[in-house]
Parts: sequence; structure tokens; C-alpha cells
Amino acid sequence: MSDLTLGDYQRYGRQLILDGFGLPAQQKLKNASVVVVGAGGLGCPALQYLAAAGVGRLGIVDHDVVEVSNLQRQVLHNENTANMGMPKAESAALALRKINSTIQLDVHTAQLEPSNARLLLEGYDLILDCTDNAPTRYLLSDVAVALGVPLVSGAALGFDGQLCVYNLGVDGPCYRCLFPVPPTGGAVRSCSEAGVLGVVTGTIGTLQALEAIKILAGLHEGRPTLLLFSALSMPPFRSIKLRARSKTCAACGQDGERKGTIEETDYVQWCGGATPDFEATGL
Amino acid sequence: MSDLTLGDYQRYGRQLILDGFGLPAQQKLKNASVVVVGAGGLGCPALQYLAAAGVGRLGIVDHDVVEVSNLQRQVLHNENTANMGMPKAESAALALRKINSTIQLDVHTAQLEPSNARLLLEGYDLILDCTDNAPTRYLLSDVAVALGVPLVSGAALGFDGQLCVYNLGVDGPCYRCLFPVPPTGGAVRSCSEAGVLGVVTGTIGTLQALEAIKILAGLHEGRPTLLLFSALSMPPFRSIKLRARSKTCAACGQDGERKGTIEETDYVQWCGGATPDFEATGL
Amino acid sequence: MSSDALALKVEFTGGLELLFDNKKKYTVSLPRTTDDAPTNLTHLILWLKDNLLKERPELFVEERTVRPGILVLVNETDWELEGEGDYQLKDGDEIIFISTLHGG
Amino acid sequence: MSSDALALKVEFTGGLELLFDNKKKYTVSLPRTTDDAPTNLTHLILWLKDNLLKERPELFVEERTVRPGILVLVNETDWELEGEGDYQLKDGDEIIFISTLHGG
Ligand SMILES: [Zn+2]
Ligand SMILES: [Zn+2]
Repeated sequence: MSDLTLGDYQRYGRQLILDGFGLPAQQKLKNASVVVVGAGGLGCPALQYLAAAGVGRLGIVDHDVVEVSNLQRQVLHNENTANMGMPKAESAALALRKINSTIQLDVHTAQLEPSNARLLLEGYDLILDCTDNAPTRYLLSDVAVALGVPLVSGAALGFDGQLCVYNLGVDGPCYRCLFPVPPTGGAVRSCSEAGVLGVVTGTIGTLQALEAIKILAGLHEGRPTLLLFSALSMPPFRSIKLRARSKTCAACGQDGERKGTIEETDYVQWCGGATPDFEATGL
Repeated sequence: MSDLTLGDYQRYGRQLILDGFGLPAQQKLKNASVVVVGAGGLGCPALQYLAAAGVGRLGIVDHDVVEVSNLQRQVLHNENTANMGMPKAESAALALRKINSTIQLDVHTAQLEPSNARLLLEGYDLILDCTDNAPTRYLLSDVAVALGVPLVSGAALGFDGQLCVYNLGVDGPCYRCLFPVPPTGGAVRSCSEAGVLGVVTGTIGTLQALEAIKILAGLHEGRPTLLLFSALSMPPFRSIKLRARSKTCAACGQDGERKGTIEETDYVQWCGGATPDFEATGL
Repeated sequence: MSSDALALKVEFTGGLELLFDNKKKYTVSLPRTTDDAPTNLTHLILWLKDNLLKERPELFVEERTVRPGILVLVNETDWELEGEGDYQLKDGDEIIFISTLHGG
Repeated sequence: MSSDALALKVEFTGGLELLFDNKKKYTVSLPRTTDDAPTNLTHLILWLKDNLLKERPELFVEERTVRPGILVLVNETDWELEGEGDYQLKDGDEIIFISTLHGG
């Protein structure tokens, strides 16, 4: 357990004097590690605020390279890294080091797959799902259950966003508890097909950082809820009470009661194959 | 009215294909101007997403210089600009130019005062209040009324945030409609006294950018509401229905019905003098 | 509206509204009983499919329930806590159908 | 709780909770009439000052209303739309006191 340095006291003063946060929470953040999967529209603001707040070790996993069409919402990247086609994980790390050089960054330019997921995600206290497709969301949930860590999951499309913490505490549900059967490919749309407003990913990604900080600092109340965000609706936010962990869940259920197994899941095939051509499916 | 360039089509593709946004909204953003007062915890994320989304002209007004204690939440600044003690307006502009070099930035290292407010804020379609004290909030509201533009006002302290659009449309209230009498100095706390969590300013600042984009793109429904955010409460967000413009408001009321005048307001004195020493007042 | 009818607020989000004439909020009126039993959520789902759904029913219904990936809320609570399809509808209930998002 | 009493949910936010034992949510019970008149919001404010307020009353009350800078909500609506202090309280009402924030 490392203590705060003099520089930490200067940098995190506004959190250290905050009633209900203070030195104990700041020390927990410093000694915590979070891995963020996806350095895109959700991952950028999440990483930004986790780094600024002083989470001691941050992992960044993304296989993609920066393009100019990302800059509308992926605020850690810039025109220079887009022109270079720099990997997003590196581009994000470059920006984070300028904000906070005192934290450790693990940069992984790699696509998360069943074969490497455990290796990439092991050893972190918490996982952030900032990805953009259904197969990876199932894979992340299964790995979070296997590793016994909470999964802060964000999603955004168009004007809408969703936020949920899975596998939290002793009876928080996992993604499969809520959605045991994956949607078919035709039912799933992506940001590159349907578009998305940058502030929507920004709002959800920032709130993912908040959930992570609450959990790491011991301030999370632990009840499973789903936050719905709809930028053009009134009210724009709604909080939904969710079910507890399912005894029969193939991933996190109780031994002897589980229905099915996750071992032979072919995530991509199981979720209806590759991301479909949305225009062609007509929705 | 300038049209989109080929580069704009590439950069803003995710907004251009977004149903309900598209080319008309993107053109409105490109031809719009927003001035952000305060490049701190609220102003940084707000500026970031306004620049990324393609608002054609952004004004930045801040008199302060970057310090290391800002980096916990003021995500456009970095260790280098903090070490140099660069003015925040310049530090923010430096970061924004890397994200989007195609928009115009007006950088004003100046403290907003009654004597310069009109000059600094005139000519913009919309004002963002990202400041941190009561006198400036009254001044901004009065100027927004005088200039006839909407004021997107954010505030944050501790774990709590508030967001409201003032002076919107023909009957949206101004700040004085809600709070005709300013609080006394002892009742007002600031982030440097009470602390603040970075993600709280991040959430409110990002949502200020959303409100601005909705208004500029013609997507705002125009009803006066106050959004309350409380990071540790469940539900964390609540939307409150607010009163309409007050006929008797000293700032925006009807001729002949106004109570009092704003002309001789000494904003700082009127709000109970300088920001008080919070510890000393005992709250 | 007759006292024999249930007035329900129905809402579609997460893209589901595209199947329902791109409209998010509906008020619907259903009889208190369906097939000689108190009207429940399964009845509502089938009624919505037959009466409000404009296109591609396979993106809303699969067999006698919602397709995988859709979450149903009864008065802002996960329907699993309320008995899922067997939940007996009450006058004034607010039912929300959410398609889970995967973008980011 | 007697049927002659009003059960009210009272909440303090924006830092006001610091004056009320650092607790945000209270359930309070008030008589249906106060000073021979139906109990209204002004009565509640004075009752809170006399019964729940722990310190520095000038940061909550000024004369017979809340101090400047505090917004009062009746069931999530600005009290100005409900008659301000004259609003007659109903059983189950939720009253929120918000101190406006100025930080950023
Ligand atoms: Zn499970
Ligand atoms: Zn006014």
C-alpha cells in the first residue's frame, strides 16, 4: 500500500478536503487498478477522469487506429494521431500522460478475444466495458465473472445511452443474468451504422468513471440498477431497479443449478455473426 | 452561411448519419457561436465536446492560470501548462486546436466584470456559465437577458451538480426570476473550500454542451427545467419543472411591472462581498 | 374510456421505437381480461405486435415473448422482479420496452 | 400514525443537509391544521427550523420563508407554480429544499 506523496496532496486537494471522500478514498484510488476495454467514445472520457482522479494503474485495451471520424467524440485523440493512424491505445496513453504522469499506464494494442481475454484483464480490480459490439460484451461479462471483479458497462447509440454495473458484490447480476440469449445480428446496430452524438458517449463514459470511483472508494451502495439516458427526452435520465444474480445463470449461477455452460461459446457466431450491414437489413 | 467541406463530412460522419440530426443540424452548429465563461471543471468538458461536435466559433473567457490542483478535474489542461502557469483560456485553446483545427477560437484572458461583460459576450448565439461564484452568475444572467441569448448554466460542488437553461425562448426564466435576492456570502461555498469530485464537474459540463447543441440545432423542447445530480444518491438524476419568466423580474420582466432595477447592482457587494473564508464561517 | 378497460402507458426506447412508427410513447387501452384470464404482460406484447407494430415483427417478438436483448420494465422495475409475462396488468401501469445498446 | 396527521417526505440537498445533521432524507409527521388553518409550506418551514435544524438557522430561514438562494420543490415541481408558502400540504407530499450551487 503506497501512501500519498507531497505532489499527490497538491494535485488531489479538492478530493482530499471533500467530506465523505478525503484521504482514505484517495489512498484507495492510488492503490487501485482499472482496465478500460475500448478507447473510443466511452473509453476516452472514462480514462480521462479516472486518470485525473488518481487511479494508480490504468490498463487500456484497443486494437483500432485513430481516424478523423473518431474526433467528433473520442476526445483523447487528436488530428495528429489521426493523421498518423496511431493505435488508439497509444494515442489515449499519450494524452493521459500529459494530464497525470504519476500513474501507471498499461497499453495493449490488441483485440479482446476469448484466447487473450483472461491474460489481458487479470490483475485489475475492476473492468470498464467501453466496447461497441455484442460479442465482446458477453465475453467481458464472462471474464469478469471468472475473475470475480465488477464490470462497469456503458453503451451509447444515437441520442441514447445505458449504464450498468454487473457482477457487483455477492448478488449483483452479470450480463448473462439479464440477457441469457444474445440478440440476433440483425437486431444490433452500431455507431458507425446509425450514428451517435458525441456528448451522449461523453455523458455515459464520464458516468462510468464515476461508478468505478465509487466502487473503488467504497462509496457504492451496491444495488443493481440500470441508468437510461435519452438526450432528447424529458426527463433525460431514469434509474431502473434490476433483478439479483440468477441461480441458473450459465456464467455466474450456483453449481448444480446452472443452465448451459459458457465454455464452448463462440461469441461472434453466437451473437449472429459479424456486425451486419445495417443498411442492408433495412432497420 | 458556410457549407460543410469534404473534411467536415469525414469528421462529422457519425452526426451526419444520425437520424434526427444530420446535415441540417451540422450546418447550424458550423454557423453557430458559443462563449464559455470559465475554463475550469465545467468549462473544460463543455468546450471539449462543443469543439469536437463542430460549433463554428467558440469564445473562451477565463482570467486564471493553470495550477496542478486543477488537473484533478480540468481535463483540457496538463502538467506542462500547469508548470508554466499558463492562462487557462490559452491552455484550453491549445488543447482544443489539437482536437479540431477547423473551428475559430476567441481566447480572452480576462475576468468578467460589469465593465467588460457586454463587450466580451456580444455577438455569440449562446453563453455557457461555467463559473464558480455567485456574483458572476448574476452578472452573466443580466447580460444574457440584455443580449437576448440563452444562458446554459452549470454548477457543481462536492458530490452534487445542477444544470439549468435560463432566458430560453419567449418565456424562459432568467436567474433572477428564480433567485431575485442573492444569497449572503456565508451561505455560499466554493470548490476550493468544500472540494469537488472531478467526475461531477465532468458530468455537468458535458451536459451543458448537450443543452447548447440541442438549442443550436433546434432540438431543444424549450421547457424550463432544472436537472439535479447527486453522485451518491439513488436515483442520481432528477428533473424539476420550473416557473416561467416573471413579469416583475428586475432583469427580464415586463416594462412597467418590474420591481427594482439591475443598473446599479454592485454584483460583488450585493452577493455578500468577496467569497468568504468557509472554514471561518463554520459551515 | 370504459371502466372495463385498462389504460396503459407504453414506451419504446433504444431503437425499438423505429419499429413503432418512430414514436416513443403510446397510451393503449386493453380489456381487463384476455382469453378468459386477467390481462397480463404476455397479452400486451402480443397485442402490441398485432396492433401497433409497423414492421419486422421478428425484431420485437420471438414466440410468445420479446426477442432476446429486449428488457421489459413495469413501473420502472425489471419485469423479472414482477413475474415477467405473467404479471397482471393494472390500470395506469407504465410499461417500457428497452432494446439494449451495444455501441460506444 | 394518526389519521389526523400528514406524513411528509422532506429532503435537503446542495449542502443544506449539513444544517440537518448531515442527513438528506427525513420523514416527518405534521398535524393537518396549524394555528387553526390547514398546514401549509410556511408552517413546515417553521416546524423544520424549530424541530430538525441543528445549527445556524440564518442559513435556512429568513423571516418566515427560506433564505435567498434556496429553491423549494413540491413533488418535483418548483413551489412558485404551487403557491409558494401558501401551498396546503397533502398527505404523502415530497418536499425538497435545494441550496443553489455556485462552484464549477
Ligand atoms: Zn449471471
Ligand atoms: Zn428574470
